[in-house]
Amino acid sequence: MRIRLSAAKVHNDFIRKVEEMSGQDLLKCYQCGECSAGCPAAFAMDLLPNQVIRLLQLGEYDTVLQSKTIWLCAACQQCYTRCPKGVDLSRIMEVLRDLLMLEQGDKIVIEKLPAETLAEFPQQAFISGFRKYTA
Amino acid sequence: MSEDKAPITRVLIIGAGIAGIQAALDIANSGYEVVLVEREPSIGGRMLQLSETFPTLDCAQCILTPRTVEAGHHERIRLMTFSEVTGITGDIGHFTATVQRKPASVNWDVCTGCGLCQEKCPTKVTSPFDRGMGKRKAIYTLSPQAVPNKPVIDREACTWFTRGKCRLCEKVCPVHAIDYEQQASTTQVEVGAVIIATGYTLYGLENLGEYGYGQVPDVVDGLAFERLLSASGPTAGKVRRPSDGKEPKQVVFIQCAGSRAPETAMPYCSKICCMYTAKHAMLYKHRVHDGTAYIFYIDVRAAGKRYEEFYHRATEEDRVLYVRGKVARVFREGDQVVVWGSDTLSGASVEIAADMVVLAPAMIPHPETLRLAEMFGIPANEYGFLLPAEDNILPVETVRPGVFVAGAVTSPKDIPETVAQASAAAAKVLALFAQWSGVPEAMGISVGADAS
Amino acid sequence: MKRIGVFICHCGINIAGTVDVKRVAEAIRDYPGVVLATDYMYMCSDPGQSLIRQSIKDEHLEGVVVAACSPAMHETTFRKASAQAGLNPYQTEIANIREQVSWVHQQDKEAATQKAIEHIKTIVEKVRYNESLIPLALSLVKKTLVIGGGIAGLQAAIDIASAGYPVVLVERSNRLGGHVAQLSGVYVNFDAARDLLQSKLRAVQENPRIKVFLQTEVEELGGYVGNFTARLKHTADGQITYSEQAFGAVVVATGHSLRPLAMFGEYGGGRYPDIIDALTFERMLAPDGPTGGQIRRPSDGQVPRQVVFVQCAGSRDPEHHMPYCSKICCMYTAKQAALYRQRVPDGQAYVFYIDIRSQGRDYEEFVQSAMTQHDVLYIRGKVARLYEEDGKVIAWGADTLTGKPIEVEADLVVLATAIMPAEGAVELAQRLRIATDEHGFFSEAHPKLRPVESLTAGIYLAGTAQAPKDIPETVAQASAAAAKVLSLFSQRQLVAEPTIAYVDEELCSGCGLCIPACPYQAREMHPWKHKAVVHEALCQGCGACVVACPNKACKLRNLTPGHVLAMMDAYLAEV
Amino acid sequence: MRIPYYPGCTLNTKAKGFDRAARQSFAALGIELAELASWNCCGATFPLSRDNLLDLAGPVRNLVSAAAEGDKLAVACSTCFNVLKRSNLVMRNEEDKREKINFFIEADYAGQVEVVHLLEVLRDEVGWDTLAKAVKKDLSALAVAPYYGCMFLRPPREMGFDNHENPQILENFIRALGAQVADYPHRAECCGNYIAAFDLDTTQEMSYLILASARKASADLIVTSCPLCQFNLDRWQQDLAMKHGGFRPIPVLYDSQLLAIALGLDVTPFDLDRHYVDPRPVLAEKGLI
Repeated sequence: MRIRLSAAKVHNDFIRKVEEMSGQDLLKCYQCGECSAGCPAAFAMDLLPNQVIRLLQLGEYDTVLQSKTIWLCAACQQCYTRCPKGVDLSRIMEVLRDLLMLEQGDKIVIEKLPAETLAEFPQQAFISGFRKYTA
Repeated sequence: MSEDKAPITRVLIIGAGIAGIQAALDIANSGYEVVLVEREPSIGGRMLQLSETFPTLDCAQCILTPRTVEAGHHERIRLMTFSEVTGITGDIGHFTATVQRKPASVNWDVCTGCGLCQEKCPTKVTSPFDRGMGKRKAIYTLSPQAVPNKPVIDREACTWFTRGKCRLCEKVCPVHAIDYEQQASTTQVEVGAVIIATGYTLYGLENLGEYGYGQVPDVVDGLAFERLLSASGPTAGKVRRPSDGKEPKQVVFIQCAGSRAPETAMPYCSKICCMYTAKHAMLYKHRVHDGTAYIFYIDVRAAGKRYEEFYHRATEEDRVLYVRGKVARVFREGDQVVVWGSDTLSGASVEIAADMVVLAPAMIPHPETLRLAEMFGIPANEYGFLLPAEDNILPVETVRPGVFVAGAVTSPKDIPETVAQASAAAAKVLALFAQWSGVPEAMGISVGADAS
Repeated sequence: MKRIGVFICHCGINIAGTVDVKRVAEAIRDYPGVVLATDYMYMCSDPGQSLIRQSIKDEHLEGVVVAACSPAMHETTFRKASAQAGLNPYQTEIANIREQVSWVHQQDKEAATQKAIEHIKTIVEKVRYNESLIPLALSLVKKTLVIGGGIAGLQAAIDIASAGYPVVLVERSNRLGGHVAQLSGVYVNFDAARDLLQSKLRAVQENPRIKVFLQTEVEELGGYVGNFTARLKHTADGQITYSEQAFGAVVVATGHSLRPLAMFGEYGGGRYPDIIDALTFERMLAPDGPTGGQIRRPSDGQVPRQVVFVQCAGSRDPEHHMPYCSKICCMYTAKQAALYRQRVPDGQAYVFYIDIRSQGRDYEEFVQSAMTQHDVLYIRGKVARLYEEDGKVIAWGADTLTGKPIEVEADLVVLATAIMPAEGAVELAQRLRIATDEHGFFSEAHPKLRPVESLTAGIYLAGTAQAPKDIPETVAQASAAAAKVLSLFSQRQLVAEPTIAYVDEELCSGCGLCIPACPYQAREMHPWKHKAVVHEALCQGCGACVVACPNKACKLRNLTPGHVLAMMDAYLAEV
Repeated sequence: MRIPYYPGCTLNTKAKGFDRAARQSFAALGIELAELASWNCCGATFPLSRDNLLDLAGPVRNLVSAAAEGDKLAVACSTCFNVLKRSNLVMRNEEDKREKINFFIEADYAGQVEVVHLLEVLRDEVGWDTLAKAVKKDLSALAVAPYYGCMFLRPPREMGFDNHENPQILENFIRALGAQVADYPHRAECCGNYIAAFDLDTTQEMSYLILASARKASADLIVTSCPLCQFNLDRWQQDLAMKHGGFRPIPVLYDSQLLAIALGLDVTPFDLDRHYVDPRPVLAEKGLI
């Protein structure tokens, strides 16, 4: 991967929108990595949580939007709870999902879920799942 | 040296940067005489070249000039500028130092420092004080606030010396102070103790071909950038790149240029670069609001009071982008300077087409230091830094009794640490002098009955 | 009319970039009494000061106004320059057109220029009414109180006593040596800390001018530079006794404490025996420690085969702990990991870090050798969680360089906990009337050029009480503090500012309201006159008594109601 | 004593046993959990995007209903608790959002209701000592692993009723019932939450960390107060046993179910038979049913 950094890339509108909608300042993060160290879903992620912020700091949002990581964040708040700079990463993840789905449509389609799942899952799982995986 | 002769309560301080000045003031203000030797025409050292200082952004001149002025006027401090110590004999209590003064070509006893000669001098040369960012005349003072405020003639630049023409300064000098025939002079000074505070200089970046220093005009070093930021610098504090005088909109700062590189340059960390680079990026953003600043680093070393907070301020308030990784190549393309680096956190290589690049070169001891080390019989390490008697608990003492060290001459240091060391060296000298002159007893001080 | 000169400083572009200094000079030139108004690039510089001196002589000035930066910065400088030219220094005043004008009105140059003019006029009025004053002479007790018996306090005491002055060294605990006494070997040469300390302890013991009081604290400090009175509280032998002594100077070297393990919930909060702090590990490494230098984990006394070192435990964390860097942890962690590897050759050491801060001679090389020669594995990422399972401590970290989560099953975990001010530091600061920062570290007078002075004259700082620092830096600072004391003691007597309060006996009714109003205990009733009197050495010229006095009998020298009214008139007058 | 009570969707459908056990146990302790006259879904997640005020309207409507019935609102499900409590704080502390939401749902609510979890009611209104005295069955042979999950404790600045790294409320509850606490490290790690709807493998592995660790600590069963946690932990144990050799399934109960058992209530209405890992054998073995 080669990133061409420029003022336009670093200060791009998408990043600004993410900061605004999440209420988080990306440059507050100094990349200590504690979020990644404590994330219970990190093992399944292609980008670690700290790398999500890192790539956004570099204006490299495409890589982030293509990653599996943003869909694997369960908003469990473990990272935010421990972050030495108080960055609420789950808010950033949520905004990334929302923005992506606004463009590309829903991540899951209820009709396509297996009937077995539909029958079994508690209501709560559907509601939260739709909140997170549909626009 | 006769044993029964009373030891001399006068100190020789070599180097009149902030370390030498601080030690001189501490000792002179305690009632003892100081001989302060400086190789440049005026005192103040590196600190005088700085713009603003971290972490408070105090203007360096504002806080330093009171001290240079005080040292310059102090009745117990004898300034010997444009001079070098060329010999030392004797031992603690009875040193005799030979001080050689370079010919200034100006009779300082007569000169009033009016500045007319500098104004009229027709020859302009690149100013080393301004790190090549500006010009000075062939007859010059380091700055308008120089202490002492007396000019010298650069004989390599002056057309009278090079081509036998001009003598304009001589014509305009109202007090006839110009003396083209002036010779180097030698003085012997007798002192009881010595403090070596010859400071540092910067690693020759030309050796790091990959960074283009010396090849690409818009690649400068940190000290040059200080001059650009300085209100009294060549651009009066405006950030302008050397090639075309334009305001750079994208500036890349590269740390560890020659530091932490045992194979290619210096193995050690230069200690101050992380903080001054954060400051540079911050001040750049204060002056160029729509500019973008990138800092390539390996580790951010912000260990000091309010340093970590300062670093965070650079990123949060001034939106400086830190990129963790070393730069491999800097080259010119059109009117831009292209930087190839990497971001080891995202695992990506990084390319920036910048307008200007600022390198943070390794600090190295002043070349003169090795000569002094030999002369005084003080060990130096392989890079030329003097070694104190012991690392942890004798940081300003040396193996040579009566000879002390302070500041960057032993290793890279920032200003507060340098100042503390200077005062520490002063304390050692003061204790010696007090023992030799029996001061407290003479003043009728008794230990007194302590309550218990 | 008093002949007044006005000198306007550009301060480079600090002032001149916003304020039109040429116009200011022109406007002031016509003001009554002003015989000279001029400007210069840096008035504080040598030529700037020469300009003032020369003008005083040439123009026979009787008063000087320097329009420049804050008086805190350069009042002394310019008063001294005036004195050199034969003018009474108290006829020189500063009009602050930098902090109060140019820096705060950068957006409006016109308004800033106007404000600068008005500002200078008020100060011209003040100078017009200024009296020539003579500084006060105060006596000086040449004895020093050193608070704290760690390496900083010891070094300061040795340096001061070596110059022949008596020192009283008080230490709260029952031993000298502080934290250094607890250490094993020091970086970067592994020298035994005890040996290094021993040389200092011997120097203290052998010097008859140093009197040591263990289990002693400073209960109260009264007085002022040169003439402090300390009330010491001695708690030896279970008995509390007090003593009072006079001192001319005080060195505060109270050191530091460590952030307690209980503060780290994510690291077990102190519940797990095999998660210890680095100082505990030092004791384990020290030959005189509880294990005789053997590395044994606390839970079962086994030799730990895997040790995890966690840096920045509570440092660089403004959200939950301390925002600052504790400065020494990177180096001692490298040292501890190296020592562990030396003593347990088949053991594995891991260091989790954010940035390696190895700044000092041979420090970088030392850390590199920990990695290469001692095979310590450095992992860039902060540890998020530590917990115990199956007799192991599991560390959850991440390697931010490969982008992989990391889990280590450790036998022992060592936390580099944040350095905090010593317990009771803030209370001590209040008793000494010195400032602390928001964390409780003592504040230096200036971060660059006055690193060992407090803002209170005669009280100096050394070591980690001021901020985290390592041994060489602490020792240098302690010696520097000693230098300040020696400089102070080199004077025969002290001089103090005469710009303090006085009581107009004609007007004083003896009501006594000014006595409780004074925050410096500088006011008392005359034994029989029934008038208030000022203790000149204690008065700081704050003006609280002026406000309290119903009869306008309390006044400040060179800031009388006459001065203030004239200044107000000038300010409010239509230009 | 009567406390306004919010059951939430899942307790009305899939987790009826959780709801019934709570109501009957509290009744036995002299507290009537009075279901809100009108309530709707809490939304199941607290909206994290700043713009998303719409998702706050639902939970706030419940709070408005609660305000009409009392000054407290008791919640059984820890996810509902999280959403309602945080929404309430928004209404209490963020004027700008408060005005917009009030306008939107035509209400005038300022966050005055106090949202409490049923465990807090036990702790603060009943008291652990009183609870211990009301226990009828001997649970001393039962080792129970408390499971907090995420929603109960985080973010601590908002949820803040217990130490988020070392919580004790479930432990104290278990001890008050006379059972042993199985101490295991992963009681506050996330079970996978809604990821189950997107990536089942990941959810299963996240749950496995918790389950295996509780097993290792010799727990007989796990208690939780979140229906989604209960489902995630309970549902995939057969699959996990196949994936991870040697793993023995462990029952996952709701806290109210354990409470009802301890209080000696007839367990028939509590749907113990509807769990994927049947808790009845171990309960029977310990003489509890």
